[in-house]
Amino acid sequence: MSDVTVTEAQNERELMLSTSPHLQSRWTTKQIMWFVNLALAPCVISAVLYFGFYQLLVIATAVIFAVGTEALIQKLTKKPIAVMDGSAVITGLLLGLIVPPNFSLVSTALGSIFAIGVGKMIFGGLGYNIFNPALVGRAFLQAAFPVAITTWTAPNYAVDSVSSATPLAALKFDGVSTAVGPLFFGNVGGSLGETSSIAILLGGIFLLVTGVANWRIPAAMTIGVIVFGGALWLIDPSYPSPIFHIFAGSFLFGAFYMATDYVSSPITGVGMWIYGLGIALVLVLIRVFGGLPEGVMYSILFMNAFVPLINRYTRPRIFGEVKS
Amino acid sequence: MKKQVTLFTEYTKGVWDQNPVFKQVLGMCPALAVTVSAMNGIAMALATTFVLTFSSLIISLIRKVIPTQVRIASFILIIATFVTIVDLVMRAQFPALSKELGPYIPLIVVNCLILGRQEAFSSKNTPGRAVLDSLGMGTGFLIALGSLGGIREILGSRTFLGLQVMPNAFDPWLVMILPAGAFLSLGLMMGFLNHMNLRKKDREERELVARHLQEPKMSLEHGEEVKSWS
Amino acid sequence: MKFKTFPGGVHPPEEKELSEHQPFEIMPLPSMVILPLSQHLGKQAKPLVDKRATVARGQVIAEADGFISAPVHSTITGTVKSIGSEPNSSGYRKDAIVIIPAKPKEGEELPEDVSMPPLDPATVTPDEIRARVKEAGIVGQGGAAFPTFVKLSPPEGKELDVVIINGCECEPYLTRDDRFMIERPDDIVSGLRLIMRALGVEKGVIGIEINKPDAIASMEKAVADQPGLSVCVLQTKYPQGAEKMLIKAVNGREVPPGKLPLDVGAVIQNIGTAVAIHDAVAKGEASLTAAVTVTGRGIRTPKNLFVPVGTPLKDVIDFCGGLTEDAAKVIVGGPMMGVAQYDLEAPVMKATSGIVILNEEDVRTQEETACLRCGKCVDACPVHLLPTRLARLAELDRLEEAEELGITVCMECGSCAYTCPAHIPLVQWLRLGKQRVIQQQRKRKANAA
Amino acid sequence: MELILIFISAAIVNNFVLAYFLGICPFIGVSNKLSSAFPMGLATTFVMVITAIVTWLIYHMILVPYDVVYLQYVSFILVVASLVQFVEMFIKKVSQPLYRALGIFLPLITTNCAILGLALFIVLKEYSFVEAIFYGVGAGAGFTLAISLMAGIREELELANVPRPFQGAPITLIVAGLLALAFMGFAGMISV
Amino acid sequence: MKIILSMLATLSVIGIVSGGGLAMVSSWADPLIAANKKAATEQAIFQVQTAAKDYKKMESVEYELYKVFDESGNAVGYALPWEGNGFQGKIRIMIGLSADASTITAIEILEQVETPGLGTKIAEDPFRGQFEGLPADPQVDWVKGAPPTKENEVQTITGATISSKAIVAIVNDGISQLRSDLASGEDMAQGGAQ
Ligand SMILES: Cc1cc2nc3c(=O)[nH]c(=O)nc-3n(C[C@H](O)[C@H](O)[C@H](O)COP(=O)(O)O)c2cc1C
Ligand SMILES: Cc1cc2nc3c(=O)[nH]c(=O)nc-3n(C[C@H](O)[C@H](O)[C@H](O)COP(=O)(O)O)c2cc1C
Ligand SMILES: Cc1cc2nc3c(=O)[nH]c(=O)nc-3n(C[C@H](O)[C@H](O)[C@H](O)COP(=O)(O)O)c2cc1C
Ligand SMILES: Cc1cc2nc3c(=O)[nH]c(=O)nc-3n(C[C@H](O)[C@H](O)[C@H](O)CO)c2cc1C
Ligand code: SF4
Ligand code: SF4
Ligand code: SF4
Ligand code: SF4
Ligand code: FES
Repeated sequence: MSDVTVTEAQNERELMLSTSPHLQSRWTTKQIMWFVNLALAPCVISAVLYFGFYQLLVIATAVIFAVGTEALIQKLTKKPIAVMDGSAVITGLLLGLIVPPNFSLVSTALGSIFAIGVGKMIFGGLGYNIFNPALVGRAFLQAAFPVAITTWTAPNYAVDSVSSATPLAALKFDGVSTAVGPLFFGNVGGSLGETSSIAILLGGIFLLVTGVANWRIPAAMTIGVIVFGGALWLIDPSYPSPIFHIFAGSFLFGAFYMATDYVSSPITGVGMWIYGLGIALVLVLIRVFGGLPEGVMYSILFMNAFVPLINRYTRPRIFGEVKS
Repeated sequence: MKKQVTLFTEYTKGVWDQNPVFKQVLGMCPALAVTVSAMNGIAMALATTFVLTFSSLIISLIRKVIPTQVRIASFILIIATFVTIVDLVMRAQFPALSKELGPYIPLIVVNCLILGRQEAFSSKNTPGRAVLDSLGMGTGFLIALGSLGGIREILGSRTFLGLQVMPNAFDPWLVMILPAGAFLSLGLMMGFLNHMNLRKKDREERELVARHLQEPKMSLEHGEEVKSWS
Repeated sequence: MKFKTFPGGVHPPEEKELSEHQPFEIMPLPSMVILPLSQHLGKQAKPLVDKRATVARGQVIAEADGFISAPVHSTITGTVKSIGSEPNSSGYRKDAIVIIPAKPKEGEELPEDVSMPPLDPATVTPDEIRARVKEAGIVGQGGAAFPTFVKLSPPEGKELDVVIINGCECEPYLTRDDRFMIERPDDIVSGLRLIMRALGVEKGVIGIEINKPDAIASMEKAVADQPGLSVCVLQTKYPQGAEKMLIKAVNGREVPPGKLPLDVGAVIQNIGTAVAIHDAVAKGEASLTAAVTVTGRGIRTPKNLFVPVGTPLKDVIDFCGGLTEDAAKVIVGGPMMGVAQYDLEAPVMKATSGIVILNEEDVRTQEETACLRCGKCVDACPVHLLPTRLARLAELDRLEEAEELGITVCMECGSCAYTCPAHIPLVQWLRLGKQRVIQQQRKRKANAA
Repeated sequence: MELILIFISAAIVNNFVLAYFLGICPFIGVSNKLSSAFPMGLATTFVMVITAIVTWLIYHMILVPYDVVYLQYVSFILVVASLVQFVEMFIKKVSQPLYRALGIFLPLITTNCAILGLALFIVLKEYSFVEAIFYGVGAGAGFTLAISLMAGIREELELANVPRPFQGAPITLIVAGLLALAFMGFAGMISV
Repeated sequence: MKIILSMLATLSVIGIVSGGGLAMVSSWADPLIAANKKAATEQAIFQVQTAAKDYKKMESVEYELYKVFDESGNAVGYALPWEGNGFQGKIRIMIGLSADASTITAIEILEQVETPGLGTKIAEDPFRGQFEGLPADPQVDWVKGAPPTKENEVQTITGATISSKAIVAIVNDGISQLRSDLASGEDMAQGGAQ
């Protein structure tokens, strides 16, 4: 009969035992995280193209300190060092991409340390944090160094860029509005990664197509901004138009990379819609009525706080259960 | 001799072992609100200690005549009286400081540290002990507010007690003197102190275990239990 | 094109091509058979024979004990070697009767095979069908091995309106039901008619996933001139074959937690069960052979086989050319819900539908990380639970909350664990939590009583 | 419009807990379960509205006309305490379920600085009677929002792996700090 | 009954003692507090009108307004406390004006709750100093990110544009109110040195 008999097989190696299911999907935490890093590549490239080599230093600093802090804390708390899962790299990259060009390296490092230390590890590390770590880092920097972090420089290749102010600040504080063209291609002032919509869309669509990022959140945010922003714009056209809302500032960046962070967003489908719409509403309110020119960061952080409640109240109806 | 020691610990317990802020989590509002600088923290702590000590004194003096039903009301009345005195004196003599501490001075009235001590201690002890206890708690409060204020001032404005202590190259972290900074600093401080305490406790436990292990009569079951500790 | 289905579920690689074009083969008699007394859900059967007794193929060697139970027949002619605890493909050792084939001495007569008289499917009465199904010891072939005659005896007053034949075969790898539908469509239809007659139902539906076009064509042809019967084509998705999901897809009804399909007017039977019922009634055959798919990249020649019940797994494996060098895991049942085997002496049972042998590449396990709260498990859960939370609650032993969030509704399909990128053993935690919760519920009930 | 702004300002922009540090003690003490935090928030809102009404009346009808403003702390706290006591008794008589939901919290709230703080701010900001009521409702809504969010987060954190030294009060304070950071987005929204 | 009496008695005794004590302290403190307040106002007036030696509160307008005089008793201008909304809340400032209300002599921040280290820079000299001798004609204007080019302009503080603009708005608002009152013929000139 056969050359390898069952008895031989049993003698040579133990059969594996485990409970069902015996299949696992091919996705792993590590793979997902590195996909996100890959998706950020166009933004990194465009940041360096637009703002110069120094920006690479800023981004590198952010990444190195994020990863370093995580490794250090894991070592100190005698946990396995798991920085190669890539999530700290994401946090670092994102933080590096949302600080202004020419931001001080010392402050960038401080932001990274805070993002990972207080934004993530204090809650128990990957998977347990309530707030988006990169945004926690950035919010800390904004509160610590509000002047430095709102000082923008014009991109290198700006042919005809609108001063050094970001389009949103220009609109809010000087009443100058920016055409959609420059907004789309990145000839505007702004933080490293947020300026070129094309680069962001490239990576963002990659995330959506591969299924890494959940499409519901960006969809809800876009719809929300169009509805809420559009309503105000119709009431008073001197408010920014929905198009402007979408392409100015860090809306796209936030929608694709930051609001979609699994850990700090809801786990239920309905919850994701509520979360996205909530972000859009708060964003429009801050942009239109607030004292700050940009609100993507704050609106996401604000909604992060609601996530536990959203999860709780959007728990799906159990199959076959009748709601009383 | 023994009595003296207890009187002494009556004072010292509040300084550290039962520190009102770090250990009992009482009086958090002033601890967070006024500690934008060390000076403010110290002033608030002194004002609180004053109110605490005098109301403790009065309350322990009259503790036997107050009917239990109106206990709390009487306490609050007495406390409020002393707070008003502090407030008026500060407004009259230290207008600048009074402006800085703002409405947080009157709020000493409802500081649960004060009411808590009256309930838990002064209304049950002799005036001498009540005063010592209050002074101890006051000192503990002072340490907490002073250190919190100090840290926030150094990082947030480069100064300590108004004197510049950090180099000019250091960009002050504005966040430290904002509300968020207050919560974060206190949270991190408490976590750090807990960590030290836990470490100490673990070490003591381990020493205890080690001592036990050396004893020959140790049974095996104990040995197994020990393993799970380390 | 979208076909009918239910919300949720997952879509693992189908892997059916390994065996879907292999027609059924009949496996020769094994060197011995191990016949567990409990091959079904419910009470274990009571043995009727003693050690060293000679038994004939088809003879009842253990009788049903109680209502939810089933008799066991000898599947070969031979001698009872022993009665006692034996390995079992459920993973636990169970009581079984071991029979070795008789080696007839010169001139000795072997007992004749025992069989029941065939009945005419056109005239048989409902009571006769039930009696025959019970006598034949038929149990559900869909996995749970529930005694079939119980399902055919609904309590008084239940309004039934449809019988659904489950041809989904949503487990990856397995192709047994697929082959049945291709090779024996008319017997399936006959079985379905018998079930409908037993239950007094006018409507019969055969649900088949779209990944089995040959089976769909074959069944559609078979029901073409049959009033009341139809084929319902379903989307390929796991666990489309779970009865709640199937009912939802076929007629939109939802079986409430803790209720049975018959509470929404439906009875579901597997393709194999329908064939078995036809065989029992029309041919008088008891449950003696199991139709089994032997497949996976860990076996040399994947096959679809008719195997005498009780055959040790190793004999079946050897018949299929043996294990490959890198075979790593032997699973009885499908890879999503089946049981991994540690002892290949364990026998094929009445309801065994497949033996799947995975190789090292297939079973490569991923490192577990903390939950990322990605929500993929929530999207996947066909009964709309929050697997991530329930698993964590079970892990932390917070059973009250788990109960409140419906842990007992979990049908352990494993979709959540399959989809989880953090590779958390979700269903394993859920299973544990569910058991503990049910224990507590029992205790509470006992205390209340 | 002015009234709505006062409401939003007290509820979100200048949230009592997150910006003024008032009512920290219940915020930390009663925020571990949503099922108690939310009623606590409602009860506090309720007491705040009463406080706003009563202290405004006392201040403008008694203390100022009779020139005994120095009695404000004493009188505010006493009157609020007795009123709450009275309301508690009233609720107990009228509705048992409501009493069970709110009642246990009421006595705790009286000795909470958010209440006295509200009274003092109303005096300090020279609000009119109607403005004072809106301010009270806003402050209560803000407190309810903050404590409910915190409770939701803390229930979530029970499933997390917070390092041991940070469990309890420290992590609560840190979350409060991060919440305060998030709420900073609303800075300048009202007064521009 | 007895208990209730004793409850009442205790509370009343405490209340009376406390009220009496407070009345005493208050009678001592009140004049001092009032004096502190007056001193603060006085100080602010002299800070915005460096030439002033004396001032008088104007009773002819509904808002607070001080007319200031030099050594020789000549009216040199006005000191006008005015308020408006800043970034976080109310800002109250003292505006010093020349006698014809055309030029600002100086301003002083009385109350503000802006962000420390950011909005609070409005009280510091680089910003505040710009108002010294600033012609408010027709009113004050602001520029951002560059030194002023016109006489009546001030440059906003980086990172605190909102607070800076708020100050400019408060100044303009106060001045226009004062001017309209001056123009409407209120006899502002009356009332000489105290
Ligand atoms: C997750 C899950 C998946 C299932 N998949 C199938 C399947 O693919 N085919 C099938 O016939 N039964 C499947 N079943 C079993 C059915 O739910 C049902 O019990 C069976 O079809 C009833 O028929 P029977 O009594 O004839 O076995 C599945 C059950 C579960 C819980
Ligand atoms: C305790 C129990 C009692 C059941 N009673 C009945 C019944 O009275 N009638 C029926 O048609 N099915 C009954 N079932 C069968 C189920 O509906 C189902 O077909 C069986 O559990 C196999 O399901 P599965 O293969 O989907 O797991 C019962 C199942 C269990 C576990
Ligand atoms: C923590 C923080 C505090 C702020 N405080 C003030 C403030 O006190 N005054 C102010 O005008 N803007 C304040 N801002 C608003 C921003 O700095 C705003 O972008 C700025 O007013 C715009 O000025 P710019 O155009 O000069 O950058 C603050 C922002 C943050 C993040
Ligand atoms: C789609 C996606 C988006 C992510 N976005 C962020 C982010 O905005 N900020 C961040 O710190 N980490 C982000 N991460 C990484 C990771 O989830 C994060 O560090 C966890 O919050 C750490 O617990 C993202 C990961 C994924 C898969
Ligand atoms: S195993 Fe249970 S929880 Fe997981 S998907 Fe299946 S039914 Fe849902
Ligand atoms: S699929 Fe896994 S990682 Fe994702 S939410 Fe569920 S348990 Fe968490
Ligand atoms: S009474 Fe006020 S100060 Fe005291 S702990 Fe409670 S909330 Fe804080
Ligand atoms: S009882 Fe009073 S002092 Fe204690 S936590 Fe509650 S509000 Fe604070
Ligand atoms: S604020 Fe609560 S006691 Fe001062």
